[in-house]
Amino acid sequence: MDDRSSSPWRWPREWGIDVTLNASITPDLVTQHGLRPEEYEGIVERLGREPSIVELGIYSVMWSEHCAYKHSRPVLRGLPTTGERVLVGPGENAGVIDIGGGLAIAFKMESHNHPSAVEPYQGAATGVGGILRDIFTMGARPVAMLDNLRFGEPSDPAMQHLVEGVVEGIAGYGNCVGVPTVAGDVMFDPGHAGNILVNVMCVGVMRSEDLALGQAQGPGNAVLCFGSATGCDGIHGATFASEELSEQALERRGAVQVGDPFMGKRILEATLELIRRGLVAGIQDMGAAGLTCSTCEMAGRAGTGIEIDLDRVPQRAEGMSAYEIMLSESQERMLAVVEPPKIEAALEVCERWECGGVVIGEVTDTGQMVVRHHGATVADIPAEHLTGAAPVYHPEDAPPAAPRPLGETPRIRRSEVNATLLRLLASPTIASKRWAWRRYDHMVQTGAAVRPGEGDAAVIRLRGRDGGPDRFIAVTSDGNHRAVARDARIGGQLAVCEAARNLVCVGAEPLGVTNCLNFGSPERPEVFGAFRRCVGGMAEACRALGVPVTGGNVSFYNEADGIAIPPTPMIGMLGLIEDAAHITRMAWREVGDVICMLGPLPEGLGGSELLKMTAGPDLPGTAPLGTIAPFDLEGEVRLQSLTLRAIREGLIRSAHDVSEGGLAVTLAECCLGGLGARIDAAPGDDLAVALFGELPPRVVVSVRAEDAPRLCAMAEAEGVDCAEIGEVTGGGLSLAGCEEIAIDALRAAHETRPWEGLA
Amino acid sequence: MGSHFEAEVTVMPKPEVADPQGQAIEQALARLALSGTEGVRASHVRVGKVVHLELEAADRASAERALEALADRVLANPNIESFSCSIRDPK
Amino acid sequence: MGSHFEAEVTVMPKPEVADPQGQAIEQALARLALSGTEGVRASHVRVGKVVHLELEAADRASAERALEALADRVLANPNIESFSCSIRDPK
Amino acid sequence: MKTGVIIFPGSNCDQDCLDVSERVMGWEAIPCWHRDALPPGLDLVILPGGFSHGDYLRAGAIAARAPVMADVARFAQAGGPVLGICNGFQILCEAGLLPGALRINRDLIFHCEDVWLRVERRDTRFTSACPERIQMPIAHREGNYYADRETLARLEGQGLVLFRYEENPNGSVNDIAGIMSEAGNVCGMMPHPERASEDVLGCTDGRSVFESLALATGVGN
Ligand SMILES: Nc1ncnc2c1ncn2[C@@H]1O[C@H](COP(=O)(O)OP(=O)(O)O)[C@@H](O)[C@H]1O
Ligand SMILES: [Mg+2]
Repeated sequence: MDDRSSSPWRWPREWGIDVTLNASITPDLVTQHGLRPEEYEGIVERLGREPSIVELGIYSVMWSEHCAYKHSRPVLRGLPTTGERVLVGPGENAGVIDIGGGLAIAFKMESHNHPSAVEPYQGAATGVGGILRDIFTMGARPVAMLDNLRFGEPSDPAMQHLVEGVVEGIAGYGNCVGVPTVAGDVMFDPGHAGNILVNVMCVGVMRSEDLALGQAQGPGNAVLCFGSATGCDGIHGATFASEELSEQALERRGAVQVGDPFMGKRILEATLELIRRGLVAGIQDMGAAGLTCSTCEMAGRAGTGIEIDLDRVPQRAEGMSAYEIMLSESQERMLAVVEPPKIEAALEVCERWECGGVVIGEVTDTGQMVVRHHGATVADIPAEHLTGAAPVYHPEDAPPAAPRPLGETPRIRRSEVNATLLRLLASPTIASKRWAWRRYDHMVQTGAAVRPGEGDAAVIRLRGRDGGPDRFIAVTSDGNHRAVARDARIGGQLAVCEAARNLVCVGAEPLGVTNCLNFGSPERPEVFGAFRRCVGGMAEACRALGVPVTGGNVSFYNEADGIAIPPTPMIGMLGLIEDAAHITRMAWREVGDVICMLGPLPEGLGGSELLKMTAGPDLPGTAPLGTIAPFDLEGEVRLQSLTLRAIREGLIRSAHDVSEGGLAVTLAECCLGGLGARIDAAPGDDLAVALFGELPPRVVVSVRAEDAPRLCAMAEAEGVDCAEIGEVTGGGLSLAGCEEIAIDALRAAHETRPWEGLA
Repeated sequence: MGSHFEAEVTVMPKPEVADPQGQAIEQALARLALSGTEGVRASHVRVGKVVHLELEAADRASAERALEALADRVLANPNIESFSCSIRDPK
Repeated sequence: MGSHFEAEVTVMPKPEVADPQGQAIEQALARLALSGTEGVRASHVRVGKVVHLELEAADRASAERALEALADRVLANPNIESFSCSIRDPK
Repeated sequence: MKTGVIIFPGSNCDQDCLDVSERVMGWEAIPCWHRDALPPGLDLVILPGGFSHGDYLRAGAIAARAPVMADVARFAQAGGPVLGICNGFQILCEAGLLPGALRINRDLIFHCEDVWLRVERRDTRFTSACPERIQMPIAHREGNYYADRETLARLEGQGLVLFRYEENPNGSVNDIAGIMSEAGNVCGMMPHPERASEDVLGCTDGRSVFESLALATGVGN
């Protein structure tokens, strides 16, 4: 279908393609660069001549899906992006939200799927390095990392190596740099086996006045690069991310990029010092497409030009061509624009942090991006043509495959409830992810007020400055693709709502959204159809909840053997907790407290983990089994505002939302703190649906017995269902007349690691 | 009963792959003023690992084959590392 | 102007110090049924480091002295590790 | 009380130690750059956790040879108290200010979790305010303490082991989590007292280490 996969291009030098200046541009070479003939014609027309090989390389990465959002831009325009607190919306390196008191939060999510599939440790590590740079580039000090991982089933022999490598890579980089990895999720599904997902999110804090932008302001200013030397690694990474994972794609990649967290830490400190001391007029990291992307984007955003001399760029390999230097994705490099009188001070900062620092060019007023090498001009392109004029496509759109109706729903007898719960608790997607997060330093920076496993979102303490009080933010990232696979629009709504609900459950008000949309090839109508519907659903939910989207990332071409992954939007969200007293965790607090379920009665089992356990997982390339119930978005908004209000009024002692595994799993997780629960009433009359149905979303809270009537009254006034379902006890968990399960038994099941019990 | 071979595998980062560890050590060495190193400059530092092991095998050929397999599939990461094997005859 | 020597330092855990990496590899090897390793048993696995570097020195003697100093005082920790140095003549 | 917190490239608990010193303990806290001389008049030197020089080569190996460490050694020789936490402990061992070495954890993976410690001596300047058992987080991959037989016998014989894990997380000999020098003024520990010094972080046991130091110095605030 896709001509790029049938006639792949190869990493030019390795595959004998001439990347010197006298190379002639053949139609094959154009195709090998992932450019369509009509795109190439546009380039020739605009330049008024044939491009040089360097220019062709530059166009190919700048117009790759990864950099140019060719297929997604029109759809993403539907997302709400403005709000009172939005200081920086989409388009910059990260979104920025004002949290008052002179502070702002930068946050952003990114994918590193394909590199992690090839080399899990380094792929994940460099993903962390990249998202960290996006945050500190804005002038914000990273205070939290989150990771969302999707793998194939643990029984798949290839998976253990991938999981191990990815988790170790995230730990290796994040721990060393000293940014706590505080939340995330891990799910296992055959649909992701051939194309695993590694999404990472970073959150940083800054004084609002330190906000730095990636703009090449002021003609005559110097262009400074610092950090690691440039080598022949990761050439064409952006293009690599923009096509399907195939043998050929793997072969033609340049050398694997290796992360250097020690350099990452040094450029972090140097960058923040440069910004704090007002030494830079603009700054940007070199991420995807390296020097090319950072120079073009900075010039493009400022409407200026930029001229650089590649002979001055520190190089790790000997005899690199201009093409290779421009397209290298060597890690840990930064580009800054500095006014001439400040150059010396800026270079001193770089020296102090031992991260190089050389002036490689200057900002011009020509609007051209000019590259020189060995005295010759090897590229001379209008910067705006690269950034603003990338082609936009409106792919064909078909409705995604409808789920197969379930027929008869599985029934669960009372005598089977406990065993079912324990099996679910031990299933890889639901079981504790301690095996991952205990390898992440989640406490460095002494900010982890709510740690992994303690609440629905992580709560980060921001130290009070100048004698002021501490501030608290909450962060979460989530995405249940099983719902999206069944109904892309509702799935998109649910994903946004779940993230917001997680924030609300720890006592935070949601302020802003970032996201990473992982899909197959947009050139497949049903994939694009799911993408468009999913983003539409996300936009509806964001509007209903009043949270703007400040940034994100689209990762297309997540496919293996010609089959797309299930549509997997990951939603990252930032919330603010005004008062430390509002911080709420999931564990029960005191014997005798009343347990209430807020929200509607459960409906159906489509998409549930119970169904996955009994009927098997969704299989790649087949329509999923079981529909999901319609979703009342307005009702969800009321549920969340009620929950937050009740927390703020001091009514709520613990809160946890119902997600994977349904009510029974939620209740069990609330018991892991050490207190038990006796649940008298299972809502509804079908035990399976009542205890293990996951939708519609609900929240389980506990309140003092004397407060229960007040909560119910509040709920009634807001039009939210509130049911008293039981009571906190000093024993184990007993569900609707079933035998009590000891907390140790719940814990043992929940602490099952993905490979336990497998040969 | 087979014989007993001493084997060694050296694993180094491939030349085209960055070696952050080697680079950091090189920078540190340049700054250190160690007595005994005056006037000597170190460069091109690369750090790898070396694995010593003993193999019990029927003969040298099968020991060599096994060592190669171990190095290739367990001890080195072919994405970023290359390796060399050596084996000593039984004493 | 001095000459240019290629040098190598191998650092190994001392025999009396436990080597968790070596142990892990040994266990992994015993568990894995790698094709090509049938009938071969690996034991006494120890993992060390190898540092390759180039030295610019007036002569071989001063290069050797410097290498020894680097290895003894920086590259190896005498509490737990022993090392050996080797140096090649300039080409 | 005036504390110097040494900052190496790659230190990442430096701000945490400065913050605990200043905001929690009310001390004067001074960041000290690894290439500079130690400022005069310090009552305490803290070597913070992190990954100095990326922990490349060996944890703490390169930092131990930084210019500031010569000053730290002189400060210690003169009887000044030095506290090395996590990477700081590794640096002290590499610098020869404490005996032994920290190897990679026996399971080869990083552990970030709370541990319970037995405080073996409560008559030292690092522990006089500590209760018998304290809880603190660890966060390391190279915390597996090793000393040869004679050294270990000396440490135990002279009562230089200050903290012991109740459940050994990393393979350390004799469950050792923290030790002090013979002279009693240099202490290295893998657990992080600065991460357990505020109510908002869920545990304040670590504060007792800093309180002990304040008592011993007698400088009060
Ligand atoms: N990959 C991960 N990295 C860090 N924390 C994680 C990761 N996976 C899960 N967690 C943490 O484990 C806890 C439980 O996760 P999850 O089962 O997804 O809970 P929930 O359904 O409430 O979102 C949360 O605190 C979550 O942030
Ligand atoms: Mg979740």
